[in-house]
Amino acid sequence: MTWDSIIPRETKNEISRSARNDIAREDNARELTYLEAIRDALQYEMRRDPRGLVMGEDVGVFGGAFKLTQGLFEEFGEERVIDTPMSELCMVGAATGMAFMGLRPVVEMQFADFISTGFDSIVQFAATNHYRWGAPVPWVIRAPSGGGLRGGPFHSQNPEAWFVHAPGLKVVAPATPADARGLLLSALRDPNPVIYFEYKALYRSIRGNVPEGEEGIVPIGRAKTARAGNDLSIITYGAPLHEALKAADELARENVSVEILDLRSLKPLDTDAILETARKTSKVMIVHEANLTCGVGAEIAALISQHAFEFLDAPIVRLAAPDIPPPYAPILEDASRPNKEKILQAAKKLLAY
Amino acid sequence: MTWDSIIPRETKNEISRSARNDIAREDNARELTYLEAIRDALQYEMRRDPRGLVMGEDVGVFGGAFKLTQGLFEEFGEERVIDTPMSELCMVGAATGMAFMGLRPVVEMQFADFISTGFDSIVQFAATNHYRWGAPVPWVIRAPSGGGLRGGPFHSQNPEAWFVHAPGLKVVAPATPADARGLLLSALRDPNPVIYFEYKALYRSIRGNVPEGEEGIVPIGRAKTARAGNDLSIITYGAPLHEALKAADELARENVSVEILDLRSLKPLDTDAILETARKTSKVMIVHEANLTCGVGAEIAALISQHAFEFLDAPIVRLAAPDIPPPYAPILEDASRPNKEKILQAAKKLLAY
Amino acid sequence: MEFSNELLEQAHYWMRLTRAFDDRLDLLFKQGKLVGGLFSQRGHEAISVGAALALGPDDVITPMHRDLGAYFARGMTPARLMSQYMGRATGPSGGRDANLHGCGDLSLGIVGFVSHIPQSTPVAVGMAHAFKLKREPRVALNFFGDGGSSEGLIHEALNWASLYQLPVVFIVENNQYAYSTPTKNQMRMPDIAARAAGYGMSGVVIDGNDFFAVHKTTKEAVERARGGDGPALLECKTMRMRGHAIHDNMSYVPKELLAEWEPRDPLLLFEKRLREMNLLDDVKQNELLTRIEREIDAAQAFAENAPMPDPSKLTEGIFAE
Amino acid sequence: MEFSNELLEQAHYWMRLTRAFDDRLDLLFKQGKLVGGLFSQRGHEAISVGAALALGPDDVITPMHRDLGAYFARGMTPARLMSQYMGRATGPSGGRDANLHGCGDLSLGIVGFVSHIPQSTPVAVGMAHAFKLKREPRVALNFFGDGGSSEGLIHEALNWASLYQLPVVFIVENNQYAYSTPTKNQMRMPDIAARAAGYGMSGVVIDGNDFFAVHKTTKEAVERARGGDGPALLECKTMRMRGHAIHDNMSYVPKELLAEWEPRDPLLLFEKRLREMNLLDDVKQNELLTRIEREIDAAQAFAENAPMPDPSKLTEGIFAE
Ligand SMILES: Cc1ncc(C[n+]2csc(CCOP(=O)(O)OP(=O)(O)O)c2C)c(N)n1
Ligand SMILES: Cc1ncc(C[n+]2csc(CCOP(=O)(O)OP(=O)(O)O)c2C)c(N)n1
Ligand SMILES: [Mg+2]
Ligand SMILES: [Mg+2]
Repeated sequence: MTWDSIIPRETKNEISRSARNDIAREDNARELTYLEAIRDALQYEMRRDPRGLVMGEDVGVFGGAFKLTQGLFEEFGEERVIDTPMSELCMVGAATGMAFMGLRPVVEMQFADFISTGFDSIVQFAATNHYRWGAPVPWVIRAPSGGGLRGGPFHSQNPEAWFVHAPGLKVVAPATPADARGLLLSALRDPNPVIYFEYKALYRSIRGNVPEGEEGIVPIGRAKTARAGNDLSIITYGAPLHEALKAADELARENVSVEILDLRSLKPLDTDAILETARKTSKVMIVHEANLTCGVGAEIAALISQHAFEFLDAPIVRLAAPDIPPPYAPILEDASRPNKEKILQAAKKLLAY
Repeated sequence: MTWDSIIPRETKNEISRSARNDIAREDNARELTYLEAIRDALQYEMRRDPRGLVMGEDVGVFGGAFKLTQGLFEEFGEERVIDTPMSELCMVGAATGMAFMGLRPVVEMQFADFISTGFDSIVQFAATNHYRWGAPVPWVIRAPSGGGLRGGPFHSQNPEAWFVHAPGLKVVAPATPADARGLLLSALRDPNPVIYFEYKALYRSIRGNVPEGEEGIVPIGRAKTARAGNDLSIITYGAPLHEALKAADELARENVSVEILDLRSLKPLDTDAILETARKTSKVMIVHEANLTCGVGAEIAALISQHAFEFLDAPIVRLAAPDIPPPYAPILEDASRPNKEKILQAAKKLLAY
Repeated sequence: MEFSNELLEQAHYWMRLTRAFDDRLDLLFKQGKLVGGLFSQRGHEAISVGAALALGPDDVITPMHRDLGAYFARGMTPARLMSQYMGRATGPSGGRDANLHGCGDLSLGIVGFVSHIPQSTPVAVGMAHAFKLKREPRVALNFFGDGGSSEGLIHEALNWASLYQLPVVFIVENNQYAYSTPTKNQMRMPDIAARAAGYGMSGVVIDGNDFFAVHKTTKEAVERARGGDGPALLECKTMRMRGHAIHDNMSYVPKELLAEWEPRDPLLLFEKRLREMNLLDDVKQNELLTRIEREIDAAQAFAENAPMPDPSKLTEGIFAE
Repeated sequence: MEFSNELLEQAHYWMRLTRAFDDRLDLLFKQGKLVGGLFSQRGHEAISVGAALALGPDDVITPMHRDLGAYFARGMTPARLMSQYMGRATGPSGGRDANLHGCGDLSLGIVGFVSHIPQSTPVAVGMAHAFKLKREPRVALNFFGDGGSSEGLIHEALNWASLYQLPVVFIVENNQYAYSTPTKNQMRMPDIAARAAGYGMSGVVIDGNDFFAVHKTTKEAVERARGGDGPALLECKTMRMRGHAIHDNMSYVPKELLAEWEPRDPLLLFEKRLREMNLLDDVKQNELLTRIEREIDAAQAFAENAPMPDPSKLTEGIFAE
């Protein structure tokens, strides 16, 4: 089931209708929260491109389980902001059909966890279509991911690896407001099906300067050096980026210089950037929230161990969730997720190697 | 859609009803084909354990798209060999319910490719159940996998990595008749949901001695050294094992001694055996039929690069399908699959490193 | 059909317990004592209790997230349930799953659900299939919502159940909304039960706030199913009287709709009937409510004092041995 | 409804082309000239051609694996189709997808299907949704089988189409079998069309071997859909006259059943009517068959001489640029 207890009480109230022209902003600065940045990209692109539409469960009148699409229904009407029945599989298939006929649908999965319900149509139909007979499938699925909110096994999942493994999909996972907007704009204009993972834990907990208009579009497939350093590379994406940054701050105080690569795109992966940081620091740690085995971290370790082997001075270390469903009780959930402390601990071990 | 042009004409005819008591054997030796070994395990276990049943599309009267279940319907009747409607998702859910109520269902996906249709119930319900509230889900899904048969994008897939990534499933992938029987018996007796990948290309193309009765049960989670050697390790599973063996034969003639590890189980992985062979030969090549990115090969490379780093003398090399759907035209399919030649080529490069 | 006094007394207890427990949960949530979100049960008491009481001890249920009453009626104790909501080791999921999710216990014939609606439905069908194959006179009772009725799996499960004529009864809890989405935005036709005909199954619309109707109809369907006459689809109409979950102020629900349903509260209706039947008076009512408060106090105390799950066992039990 | 002579002539041509092409494929398969498997079209000609001819040039179809006739009628040439079956670079999928799979061309309004039945159905629904939103007077025509009707997605798609009153028409090709499984082992009720009522959609049972009935009913449904009256479900009863695919000798089909359907061959029925209407005689028939053989010869020659796909481009095109 769903809840959004993570919505702070203040913001739970409806955004005043008069703020319509600028629904992205919950306050008046162009410093936006992560959630506002996503909303801004949707609004901006739907204004620019009449082919754009949003559909999903409760995205319209209600403004979405996280109030992310709030205001869009009022601005664009029920034909472009569609409250659908609970039918994820049909939703994805319908999005494919709409895309064939020239629309640019965005499907919101209420939680990333429910993407498995629409799985078949994503991986078999949409993903393979262009390869098989050349018709592009330009849609975006937005998937609110990740834990830390006491959501339990079905409201905390990080299922990106399934889609990275399935051929024919682009997969992105922004970690900052600017990247959230910039990558969503790219995804909305990409002629391919894109799975856009967004992090519930970041929705209202981080803010940042977000460019306007055509500024700040982030190309899919390009990683970003979130922090430059020399002694150790941390490769990560999504919410754990912020834990890695905190850990790097602490290590800096101990005169350790950590480089952090924020992947941003998971398919295509920015292999060059990955290999470059590995070659530079010679020590690599990979951090993600998803389950360990066959996760994206495995792919990165494999790439490095194949293509930057000579440069490595230490084992490649992965920090990820163990192979269990995300547990509910805070004490269990906290134990299962990578965080600053675990990163610090692993980093020190690796540095001492 | 389906076909089984791979069934050689001679064997397409019904097995004579008088052979009923020993339906596994299509001839009179206890040397069985891979397919016969699977059938033998089903028959043996269903005779031993009245809780066992088989269900799927066309598995009963017709004996299955590959005639693998042929004879079971005649022996066990329509209640234990159930021809179901086309409803993979319900089939998996129903298997879970049956398992709760003390039965031991085996679900046949007509092709492994269609397992994505039953995905949600596998990864969300069955896989997580024991962790969440302690009720075991003892079922087996049989998934006829792999290419080489000109089946095209939807009859050649190797989707094992999805299930290795999802927590709570056991995953096996036998490559020989003896392992096919031995692992299926273990799977049938395991209290957990097991995805059993079997290789269509091996069904009638390989035979081998297969133990009888309680002999030859292969524990889940144990890899097998298919060939001992010192110069290079090839880690593989499923149909490509046979290509690796052929390549090793050729290399032996050039005095190169190749060790081949047949994983057999993909979850749990036999980490000890993987690290042991890596430590022994210091050069590792991983071969699988599935798509490269985030495949099982990535996990193996990651494990080795983390835990056997000091022992490595060369980059870890992966040979797998590129990230495309399995193509149809022979010239394309052949180009996309790992085979003896590609293994040889990669091995020589690795040896020369 | 006869309603024995004993049955009515039981029903009264379970429904009042459900209501009071639900109110307590609301309070505890506001006090920050619960983990995660919370779904109100208000409006669903007659369905969950009325249907569950139609079963025998060996029957099984696959409840949904508004069937707290069914958990009670099947014998799950307030202490265990409270533990579950507080994420304690003593809940059925030992703190691993959230609120009513994964709140199963096969010894009570309860299957814990997953969020992915309506994944419990084919599981109920499979259990019924097992009963048929094993010649056991048992029945599976499945619950799903108007929202869940749009998922394809419902179709597969109804078709399967009808094809094999399995002893399973489907209860649709049509509470007018799936989260914020009114049924008119989910489907064109007013009655989900009307789909049953396409499967050759009997489909019945019931007033879901009338315990008597729910219980009687379910009981009949259960016994027909047990007797080999196959499945049935019973659509219980009710109204979700709170937000989808506790954070939701349901501004999207017209006030008049709520006002219309307020006097049709399943507990009010039930108690009115009990009084008419001379089975209830103020004294009894007060006694009952007091007793229930005490029980819930005890459950709360139990849960609050119960141990947290042990993080050193985090990865244990992912596989059964 | 009127059937113009021109329409009937076209229909005759497409149906005969379908039959002859199918026979040729059979032969080529036995000669080892095709790749992979092969699905016979025999018995489905009136449905695929009759329904496809009910569309205008801007309409779209999502065919299934027994709709070769619809591909032809939408303008896919025998040369391209033969290339597809031979895995050549000149087929619509350039050798990447198998036989009719992935045999799409949006410029002809044809969506290539995937094996996973019935994944094309929601795609048709989505196209119809686009037409409605864009106020385009276009219709989507979707085909699925009795087997496919048991998949949950059909329910989601029918519900969605009816909820939004979309211009989409669903053709069920009920050929009595899904692979080896007779409809009685797939569902309890005889008519899939009966499910339409549950969605508030009109459901009609048609003789799928009668071109006139298929065409007329489809045409009416298409025009109603185009006019904004929403979707319809048309169940065309036929019989699959060959095995599921070419390897299958269909020993599981009772001989009597085939014998019963043999004289009801859609081509025989159609040509009998044409003769009754004085639109066909032996001379015309021979001319047509000869012309078609020549066309198929040419298609075969084209495909046999067509280049194989280029393995150096194996990974190209996985993403659109
Ligand atoms: C989801 C899915 N499961 C299984 C199959 C394998 N399969 C291919 S065709 C077929 C039977 C289809 O029956 P029907 O829909 O009646 O079409 P028909 O072949 O009879 O024309 C099956 C089981 C499939 N293609 N897709
Ligand atoms: C497959 C799936 N999609 C989305 C959700 C998110 N979700 C949880 S409850 C709910 C509404 C359920 O409506 P209904 O079935 O009518 O039950 P109610 O809450 O009204 O009792 C939704 C959309 C889910 N749990 N499962
Ligand atoms: Mg509801
Ligand atoms: Mg059929």
